[in-house]
Amino acid sequence: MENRFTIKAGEFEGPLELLLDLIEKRKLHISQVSLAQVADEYIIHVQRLGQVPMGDMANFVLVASTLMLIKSLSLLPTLQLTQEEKQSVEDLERRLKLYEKMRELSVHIKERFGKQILYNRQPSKERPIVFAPAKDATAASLHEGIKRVLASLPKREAIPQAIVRKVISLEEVVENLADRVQRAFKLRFSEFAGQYKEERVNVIVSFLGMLELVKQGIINVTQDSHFQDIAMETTKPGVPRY
Amino acid sequence: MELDSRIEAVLFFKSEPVSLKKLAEILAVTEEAASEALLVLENKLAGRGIRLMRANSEIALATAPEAGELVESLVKEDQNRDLGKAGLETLAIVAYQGPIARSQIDYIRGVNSSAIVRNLMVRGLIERVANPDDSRSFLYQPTMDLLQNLGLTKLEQLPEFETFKTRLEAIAETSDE
Amino acid sequence: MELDSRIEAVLFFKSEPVSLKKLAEILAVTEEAASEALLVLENKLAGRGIRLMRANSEIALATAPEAGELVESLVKEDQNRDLGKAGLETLAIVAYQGPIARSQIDYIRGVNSSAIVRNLMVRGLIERVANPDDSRSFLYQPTMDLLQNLGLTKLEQLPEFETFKTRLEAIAETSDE
Repeated sequence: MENRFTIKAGEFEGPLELLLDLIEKRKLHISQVSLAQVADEYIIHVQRLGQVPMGDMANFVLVASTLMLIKSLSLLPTLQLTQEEKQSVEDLERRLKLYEKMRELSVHIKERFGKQILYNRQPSKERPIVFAPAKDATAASLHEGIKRVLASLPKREAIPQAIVRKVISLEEVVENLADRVQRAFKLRFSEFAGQYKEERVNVIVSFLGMLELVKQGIINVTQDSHFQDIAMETTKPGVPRY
Repeated sequence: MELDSRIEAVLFFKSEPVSLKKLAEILAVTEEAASEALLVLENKLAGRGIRLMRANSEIALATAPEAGELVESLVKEDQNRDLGKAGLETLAIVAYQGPIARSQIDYIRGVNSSAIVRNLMVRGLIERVANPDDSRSFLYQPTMDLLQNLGLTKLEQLPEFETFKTRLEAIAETSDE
Repeated sequence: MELDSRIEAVLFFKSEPVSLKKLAEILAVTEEAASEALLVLENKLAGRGIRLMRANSEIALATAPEAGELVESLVKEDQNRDLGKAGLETLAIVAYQGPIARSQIDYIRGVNSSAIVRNLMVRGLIERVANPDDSRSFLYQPTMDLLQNLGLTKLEQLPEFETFKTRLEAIAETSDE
């Protein structure tokens, strides 16, 4: 029997949480500029994550790839983004703001929870227990009941197919992005004149290395999926999209 | 908060008679002060659905005598009510896996079961026994009355008893991790 | 006896949340009449030791928040008050945005929330209801127990409730596309 839900709901830091922490640490507001600034640091964190369930790792990598897009754009503003890429950039920014709001609101819960409790009446020990059988309680209905209980136990959650597909296609996306940045970089190389030239070149070279790391991360994730026996369920509505 | 309101809160929560001495102690006031506040509370409750009852220097809140008929109909209704899906499932867990702790029932069902368990107890379908492993907690088991009512002489006669008992045990164990 | 007093008697006797529909049925009045009488009762209880609570069109009586500390001293078993970061976030999402689908909770938090959602359900702080738009799926909403733990008699008393209810809904919609 699957008892995966016994995994403790520990203090697992998610991708949005990590990203927001990095931005807040630098006392920045959420924007494409600040996202570009923390991209490298985010990826270093993700590389160090170690054992994270496949589904969650996919979420980290998806965010990483969007950050790479944002960073590419900040380095080479002339880089053309596809409609889908533009959308995932906007989506990440919006979600991060939404998450930030909820995190702020959770302070109200924290401040109040358990501080001034409203109590119900205690079960009375005075009330005499009078045996009152229920018409619907029979050996057969209890048998049905226990079957229902066992059937509704949580199953091991399948990783939504859409996420797996997205991660796999990401491999190509990152490769493609690396190509595009490299090409745009060569094209524009002459434009990087002046005293900041060297600095700029260094930034882009290290960025390309970073892209390689993201790619490796993606390959890891997709390989994991080959070893795991993933039950491919139909995608539920509202699956996160980056 | 006024003393009479604080007394009201304590009596409401307690659901059983409390002596004047004990009440004064809880509220950290003299018995005289508590007595006076009780008079205030008594006045405020006049005409309301809840009244202050006193007998042999024990004090309690109770439904107003005028609501007697209403309350009686509630008692009857409670006693004849069907258990429904959630009630049956909870009773089934206790029947197949009892004696079992409430925390394990909650864990198996995936929802908090305190209200349902209380209801099953009041109806005499399940009963609470001391937990041999932990004197501070209780376990729940089906009553003899329930067995008889189901037409069984022992629980093992429930359909597929052994199968489900084993399966539930495996799940309940994981809840202790 | 006035309707509001009769309601008070019923809620006191029941000791658990009763739906408005059920309450009207018990008292043989329309839901509108019951609603009006509830307002009267709510006013009468202002400043008293017990309060009227509402959550998800269920109604109950509970001790006043101001008496929280006093009553707490009478409670024997220890309560687990540690929610953790994930629990706090998820409760905030459900409290300010509920009823909300699990997929939307996941979307806002950026991680799979099934374990923490289950944990909060077992603790009785959130509950699952059928999704009116899709009978195969569920929505999660705060329970009366959660409100009681937050010291509120209704959800609307949460700080910034109105502001964020609407504002965030507009953003959350995007996850439905």
